[in-house]
Amino acid sequence: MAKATLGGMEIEIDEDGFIQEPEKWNESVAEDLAKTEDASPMGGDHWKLVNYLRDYYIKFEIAPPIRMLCKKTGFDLKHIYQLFPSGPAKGACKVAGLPKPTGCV
Amino acid sequence: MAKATLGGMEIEIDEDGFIQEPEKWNESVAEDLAKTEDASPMGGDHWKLVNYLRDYYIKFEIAPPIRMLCKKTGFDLKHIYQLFPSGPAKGACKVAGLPKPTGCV
Amino acid sequence: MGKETPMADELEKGPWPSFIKEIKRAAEKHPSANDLLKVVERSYKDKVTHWKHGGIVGVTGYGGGVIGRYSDVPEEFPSVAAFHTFRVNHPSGWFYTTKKLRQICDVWEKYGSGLTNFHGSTGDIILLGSPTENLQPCFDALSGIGFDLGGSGSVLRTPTGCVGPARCEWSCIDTLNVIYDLTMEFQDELHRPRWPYKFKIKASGCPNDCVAAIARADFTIIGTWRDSLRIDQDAVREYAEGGLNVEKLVVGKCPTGALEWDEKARELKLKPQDCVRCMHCINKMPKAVRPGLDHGATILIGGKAPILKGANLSWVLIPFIKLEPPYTEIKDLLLKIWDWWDEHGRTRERVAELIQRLGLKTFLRAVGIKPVPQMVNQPRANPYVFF
Amino acid sequence: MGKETPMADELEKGPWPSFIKEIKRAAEKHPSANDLLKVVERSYKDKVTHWKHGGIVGVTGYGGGVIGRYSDVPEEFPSVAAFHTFRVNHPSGWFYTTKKLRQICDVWEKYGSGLTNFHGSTGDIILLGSPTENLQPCFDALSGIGFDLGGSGSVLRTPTGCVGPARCEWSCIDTLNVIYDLTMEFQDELHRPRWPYKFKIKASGCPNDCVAAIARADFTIIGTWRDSLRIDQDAVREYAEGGLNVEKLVVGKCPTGALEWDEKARELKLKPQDCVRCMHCINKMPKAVRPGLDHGATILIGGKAPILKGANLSWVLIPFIKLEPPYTEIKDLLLKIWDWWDEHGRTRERVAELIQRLGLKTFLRAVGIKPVPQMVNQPRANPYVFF
Amino acid sequence: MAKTDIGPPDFREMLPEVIKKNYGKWKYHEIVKPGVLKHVSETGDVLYTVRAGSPRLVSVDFIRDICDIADKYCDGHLRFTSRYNIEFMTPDKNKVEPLIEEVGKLGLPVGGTGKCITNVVHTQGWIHCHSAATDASAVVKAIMDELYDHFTSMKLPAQLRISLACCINMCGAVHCSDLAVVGVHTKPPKVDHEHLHALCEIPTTIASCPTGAIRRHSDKEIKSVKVREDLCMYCGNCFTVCPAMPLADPEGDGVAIYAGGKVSNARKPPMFSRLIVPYLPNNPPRWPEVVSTLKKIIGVYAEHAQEDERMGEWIQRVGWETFFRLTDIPFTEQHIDDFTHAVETYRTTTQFRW
Amino acid sequence: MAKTDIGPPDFREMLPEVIKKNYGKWKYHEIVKPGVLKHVSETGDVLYTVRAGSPRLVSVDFIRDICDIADKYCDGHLRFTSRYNIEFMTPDKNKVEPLIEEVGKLGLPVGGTGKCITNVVHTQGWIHCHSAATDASAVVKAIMDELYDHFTSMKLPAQLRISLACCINMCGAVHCSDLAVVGVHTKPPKVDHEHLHALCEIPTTIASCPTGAIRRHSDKEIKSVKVREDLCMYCGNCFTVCPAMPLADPEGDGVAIYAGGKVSNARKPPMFSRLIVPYLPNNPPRWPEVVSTLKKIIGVYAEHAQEDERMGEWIQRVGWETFFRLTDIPFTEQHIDDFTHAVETYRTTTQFRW
Ligand code: SRM
Ligand code: SRM
Ligand code: SRM
Ligand code: SRM
Ligand code: SF4
Ligand code: SF4
Ligand code: SF4
Ligand code: SF4
Ligand code: SF4
Ligand code: SF4
Ligand code: SF4
Ligand code: SF4
Repeated sequence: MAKATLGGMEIEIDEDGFIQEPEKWNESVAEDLAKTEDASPMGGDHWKLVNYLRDYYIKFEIAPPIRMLCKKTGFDLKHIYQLFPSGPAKGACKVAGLPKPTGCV
Repeated sequence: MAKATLGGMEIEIDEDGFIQEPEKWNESVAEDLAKTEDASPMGGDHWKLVNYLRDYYIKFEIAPPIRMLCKKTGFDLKHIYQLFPSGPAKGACKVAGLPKPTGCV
Repeated sequence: MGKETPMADELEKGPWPSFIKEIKRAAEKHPSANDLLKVVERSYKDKVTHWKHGGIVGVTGYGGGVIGRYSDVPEEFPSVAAFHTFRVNHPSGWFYTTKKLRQICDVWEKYGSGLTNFHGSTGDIILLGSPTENLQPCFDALSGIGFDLGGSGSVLRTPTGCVGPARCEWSCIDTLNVIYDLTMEFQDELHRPRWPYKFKIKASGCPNDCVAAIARADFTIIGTWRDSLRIDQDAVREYAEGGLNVEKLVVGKCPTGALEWDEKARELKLKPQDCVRCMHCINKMPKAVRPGLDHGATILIGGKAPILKGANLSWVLIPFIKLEPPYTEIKDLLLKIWDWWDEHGRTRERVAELIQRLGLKTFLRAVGIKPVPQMVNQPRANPYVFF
Repeated sequence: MGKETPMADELEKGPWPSFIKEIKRAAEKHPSANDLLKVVERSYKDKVTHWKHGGIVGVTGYGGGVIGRYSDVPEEFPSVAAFHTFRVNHPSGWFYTTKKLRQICDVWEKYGSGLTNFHGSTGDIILLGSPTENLQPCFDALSGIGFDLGGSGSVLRTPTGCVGPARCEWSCIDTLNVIYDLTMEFQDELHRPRWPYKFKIKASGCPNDCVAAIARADFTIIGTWRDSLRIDQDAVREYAEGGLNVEKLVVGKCPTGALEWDEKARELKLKPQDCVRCMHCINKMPKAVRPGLDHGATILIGGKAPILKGANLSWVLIPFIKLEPPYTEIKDLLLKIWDWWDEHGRTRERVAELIQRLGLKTFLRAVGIKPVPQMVNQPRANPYVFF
Repeated sequence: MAKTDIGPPDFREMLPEVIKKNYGKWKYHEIVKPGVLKHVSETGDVLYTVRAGSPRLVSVDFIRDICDIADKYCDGHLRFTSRYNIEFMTPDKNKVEPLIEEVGKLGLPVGGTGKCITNVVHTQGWIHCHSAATDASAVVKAIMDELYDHFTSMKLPAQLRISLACCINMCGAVHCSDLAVVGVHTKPPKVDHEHLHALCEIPTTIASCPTGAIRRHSDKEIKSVKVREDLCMYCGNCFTVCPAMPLADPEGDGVAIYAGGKVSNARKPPMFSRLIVPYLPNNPPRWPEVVSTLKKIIGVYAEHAQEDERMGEWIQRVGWETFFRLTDIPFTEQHIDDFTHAVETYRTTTQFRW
Repeated sequence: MAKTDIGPPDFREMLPEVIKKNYGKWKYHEIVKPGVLKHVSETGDVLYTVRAGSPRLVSVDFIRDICDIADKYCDGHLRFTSRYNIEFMTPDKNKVEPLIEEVGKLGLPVGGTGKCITNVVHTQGWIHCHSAATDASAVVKAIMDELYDHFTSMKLPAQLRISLACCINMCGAVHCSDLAVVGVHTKPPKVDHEHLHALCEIPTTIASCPTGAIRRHSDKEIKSVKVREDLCMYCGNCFTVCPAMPLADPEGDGVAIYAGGKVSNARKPPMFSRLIVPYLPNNPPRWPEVVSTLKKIIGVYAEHAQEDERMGEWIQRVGWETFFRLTDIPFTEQHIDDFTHAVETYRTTTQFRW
């Protein structure tokens, strides 16, 4: 599998740029991932979203439903797409170091 | 509810003679109950059966299935009826201090 | 007495024979029947039952056959404080000599309330209401006149069959004999609970199913035939001439269109391969159409009431089997079914529920029966197939 | 090239038009199509797919519309290492001007493999195979010629409708317009996943259901009528004279016996209250029988494929509703349904599965619809009733 | 001590001579008139059967009464049917009318044959059962008083079987009757925490609930269970296994009516009865609401069904929507199934009537 | 950046003039001959439609080819049907035959109308999908080569719709087709424990299994799952959500055949297709076992069904036992449902054929 330099580390990524070594994720990895997602530099709202995603994932081992995401961050979907133009699944989850959403493409 | 003197104690019983204060059960209570069930004096096989019933009940909170009872005691149903002429449900469970079998009459 | 039980008294009126009259008749000799009347009146007033839950009583050597019952107001109605019911196994087909019946009456007059159900809805003679101390002597007396108890609890329940060959021209099996034979063979299973729950056997001589076997027996035996129905064309014509609209009421109601009415020849034509033996044409013209001659039975499994997972009608298990004494195949099959059910069933799980839980496939393998399309209305639609 | 792909080549033979020929045509200009041919050949040999799981790619501002796809042997087939698919929303009814079609061809020739599906089985134009870097420019070009993406992921999927009033005499609703209108109204829901799972809308103009809406739409709109069918007796007679066995093939196949053929008067008689609008008599005699004039739609809910709890055909939700622009009632209903589903649904739970889990009653209350017998084939048999 | 396991008497000893002789040889039958069957044998022998209604709950003196008749006319034999009716059999045509007369003197109706309403299969009710949500015998008496003419005549489109169960255990084939009357509770059980541990097996009690409404009591000190009332549909199955969970309630208990079931395979396969009236109050001693509802339904059925069409066959043909329209019975949430196979009852076609 | 959310082009801009004029005014139609429809309007206008088969997977040059024809004969308009066929429309009767000729030159069959086998609804298969247990396009090509004459004629008892899905996700209305071909796996997934935690959400993976076969790995150190293979029926739903659970297998994968589904409400309500052949091997490039099985079934159907009887209607009339007898297809354990509503498929009547 391909490797990328993220946050100064060599990290395995898949074709879509999702990291394959979740344990290596940290904030500067996130900043670097954000660059690939048109979401750089990350502002407070970016971090609010990413942190919520991570916290939720660590607690429940799944990404939160979009409805929950909007409710809990107070962002509407439009704003989320402004922050992450490729959307919460591709953009925000990638930056947050979550597994690539599958379920439903 | 009615009371009976069993093992030297006053114990509440129901119309069918099942004790209503299971915590008071002991071996002499059993011996006395056996008298009401044509199963007195209790021999080794009686005790084997009663003990198995009690142990099972304490562990699983239910009376064991008859098939299990036979398997585990090595007694066939005929022998059980010899030991407790009114059968395992009415006779043996009563002596063992279990709740009155309901389920299926 | 009338004043005490105004509501019950109201039920003496009207053309249909009155059970209250019967209670009163018994009450003349039996205090317990008298108390029963008052209990019932009290229930009409209170709109709840006045019988307590359960009760476990019986006779020596048996685990079932008596339904224990206690009043929840024993002080008020002392003679029904304990009011247990005997289930007495009826003779196949519910045939009696008056002699036998009178013997039962005498026994019950002596030991019980004098009240009975002829019959309970499983098919037993129900002797309604005996005090605990009379149970054993009453049973002894019953045994003395040649009667035995029926089933209650987790046993084989009293098997029943329709009147069959005794008085019905359509019976494809000897319902009375197969029921009697199985009852005798499985006395131990009938009297001594050992299974997860109850098990019922019923046999009807033909698909009219006059004992509702398909709806209320775990093991359902229904007589049928494998060849073609017999048609007497002269007799058909007689019905037609007598005013029966054969086209509309016979042919038109055949579920599979297996019949045709040739108006010219005035003949009823049958496509035998399309007849599903529903009985309709036979029912309509008993003199003209009769079942075929290659008799046997369809065996179905799993009929039951709603508790726990919902009611079932029995499912086809064996489309056709010959049914001749000593019924060895049936007995072997029953033993295999019981063995599997007893081994895997949970408490209070009827055999149908176990089959539902573990799958019909598993069951068929266990009892050694090959799958055939007659077992299902249609094959699976979902693609969740095991290999 | 023939030698390299013997199995694929075999599929050029035979009378039915060959997709392999099409791949080869594209391969002349597109290396990726050439690699695709070899991938397919390889699959014929290996008997497995050579596409990797998933892939999540897209265009700016959208959460769906592109199916990401990567080869599992990219070294061998570098031009299809990334081979993503566009779902492009078709115009209602799949009508096109050649001008528009040619524009699509040009765009796809430029950015993609030159291969397409006209159409995907949901109804989108499928543009089959683009490398990741071409996605955004290709989308921009499509947008430039007036096309937009269809749905993928947990969104509203591209709604579709039958040809309807454009070319069908039976359409009781304007399928094309209602589909277009809903598509435009719910662009955000179509492009940006937000729900537990996918949601599909399909509309057929009459119960013939030429887009299979009842089988594969969560929200099924089927045109119908509330008055009586229109019968032109002269035209019926013409059919009869033309050799159609009206008695057998029209009357005899009416599912409810609503029709009668008066042989003497040579008239087709209808019991309007028994007609269930199955379309059969209309289908058989289009010149003679037509739907009524009080048009509207039946709304059904929950059609879907087997995953997870088994397939469903849609269930009747509203027996009859008038369907006129701006379709406010339908839109309000959709919003209510989505809101409830989104609030209570688990990940990957279609709306039908949620209804199954929480009960139709709960759903009806949530969307404010009163129960009517048309919703069920039959009332419950089990006695497990809540009060 | 008495002999055990002797089984019932051999039926062969119970059969009248003419039956012994013609056993399995019957050729055809006719219904001579309501309540009178004539069976003709291949041997040429003939057997008349007179069928009489019975209240089922009878005194031994009642049995003796009918024995008297059987002694007089039937050589000392009689039988009962699978629906509690009494059958007097004689090969002698001349005995039929006198026999009928004597039966009449006992106050018993002759009938129950053919296209009639025969005896009501029923259960114990307040006479003997602890589970009963309604009475059995009284409701049956009230119904049959009103439908009496249908027992003694044969003027319905087809057989109409009424059954009654006093609780949803549904003793009898109540779940497959043309009309079924079922006692229902409508309040959840009230748990007797104090006595539960001595009376009940907790795992069995939890497992008994079809909807999983029963949990262990959250307080570990209390050896008992809790009921999630929103999940409870009052089936009473927990009470069956656990006396400490009574749910009978004078106001909540009542009666539900189901329709359209059948058992025979004639024409249409057997079918379940389906809910038509979720609840009617217990109104002793004559349950007027129940009786009038049944009468209304029977009236509509008699008017609309085709010849030989059982209740369920008729409803299948015209659709449940038509049934509810014609009978004017309101269709409610309760009618919509929400148990395990509920989806199988949902309508997946645009075919329906307005 | 491009404009988003513009939606598809307005269909009104795509309609030919004659349709714009007669929109909603069509009065009746006839099928002039296979593949040619004639619609007549209340206005008196007439519209001919020529329907041509398409392989669906087509190059842009193919689209240009058909555009050329549409430009020449149809004023620059054409449409596709819900089953991928191409429809050329013209009000001019005289253009019909030349049009058909040109379509023929492209190698496209004209047909797909009335009582025929029209185009096969299908999916991606090995062309593009990761889930595929079989190919789609190749199987369809093999089938239609063999059934070609049924596309161009109208001699079946009724419409016969064939559909194909390359896995049990069943993209398309495959579950309600007269004949459905479905790719199936028959081996449980092999879990890639090493990568699972990075690729998959474990709770989602566990929840994805219809039979509850997936559990958390017992070793807490290993963030992965285990499959109880006896509970796995190879649906692949876990793989859909979790790439680390592949189950494709060259030997195990193959094809199942379902029959008797329909969608229209004509005569009988819509019905599901039902399993008739649980497994046939993948045998590229022409899947001869699949093709010959379909041909056999179609032959038996054509011989036995009544006029206007769809496959499922015919089977319902004669019974599945007859279907299996006539087609000689063995009935196995696999045919018996064992999923959630299985009992609803069991036969609860003595009505059946031998
Ligand atoms: C005596 C009895 C059998 C027994 O062993 O006791 C019996 C006897 C006969 N039945 Fe029955 N049936 C008897 C209960 C049943 C039952 C069971 C029940 O009701 O619980 C059924 C199934 C009912 C159901 O489907 O729900 C039953 C469904 C039939 C049928 C089919 C009716 C139908 O069209 O669905 C026939 C045929 C007929 O009547 O045309 C039938 C026909 C007959 C015949 C004519 C058979 C014969 O040739 O002798 C007998 C006289 C019929 C009559 O009374 O009109 N018998 N019959 C039962 C009398 C019950 C009673 O007292 O009323
Ligand atoms: C006496 C009788 C009703 C009657 O008045 O006729 C009866 C009475 C009782 N039945 Fe029953 N059942 C009677 C025939 C039936 C039938 C009909 C049949 O056997 O053909 C059924 C439906 C068929 C079936 O078995 O599914 C029936 C299904 C039940 C059930 C539900 C079983 C199920 O699996 O759904 C229960 C509940 C239980 O077993 O705990 C039940 C339980 C009971 C109990 C023991 C009450 C209880 O919860 O423990 C009733 C005792 C009443 C009493 O105090 O006397 N009884 N019961 C019937 C037996 C008389 C006889 O032996 O002839
Ligand atoms: C063009 C198309 C609609 C569209 O928007 O694209 C269409 C068009 C017509 N359909 Fe259809 N149907 C079309 C797909 C369908 C489908 C969907 C499917 O197959 O996936 C169905 C449901 C099939 C099913 O039940 O499984 C369908 C079920 C019918 C029926 C009912 C047939 C039946 O008896 O079950 C009719 C009535 C008839 O043919 O007599 C019908 C009749 C018609 C008529 C005659 C309507 C009319 O008056 O114009 C049209 C020409 C029929 C013909 O081809 O013989 N159409 N029709 C579809 C052509 C598909 C194709 O290329 O073959
Ligand atoms: C392209 C298409 C098949 C085709 O060749 O035509 C397709 C392709 C896929 N479908 Fe589909 N589905 C397509 C129409 C359908 C339909 C038919 C319809 O929409 O009318 C269905 C059945 C109806 C339904 O939605 O229930 C369908 C039911 C599924 C399912 C099962 C959903 C369910 O609830 O049972 C899945 C599985 C999933 O969502 O994870 C699925 C998943 C997929 C995925 C995304 C594979 C996956 O597991 O993630 C496939 C991508 C293939 C690829 O690589 O290109 N696809 N899928 C169809 C979409 C084209 C279009 O937009 O026009
Ligand atoms: S089931 Fe058949 S054989 Fe038995 S009595 Fe009824 S009609 Fe006769
Ligand atoms: S028995 Fe039933 S299926 Fe057979 S021919 Fe007579 S009516 Fe038809
Ligand atoms: S669904 Fe009805 S309206 Fe639409 S094309 Fe088909 S037949 Fe015409
Ligand atoms: S549309 Fe169907 S139901 Fe209505 S009359 Fe015609 S055939 Fe009968
Ligand atoms: S139906 Fe219920 S209440 Fe009536 S006898 Fe049976 S168990 Fe008792
Ligand atoms: S009454 Fe029935 S539903 Fe209610 S708690 Fe008891 S068992 Fe459960
Ligand atoms: S049916 Fe399965 S394999 Fe085929 S395209 Fe759909 S998801 Fe992919
Ligand atoms: S393939 Fe299907 S059944 Fe097997 S483990 Fe995966 S989800 Fe479960």
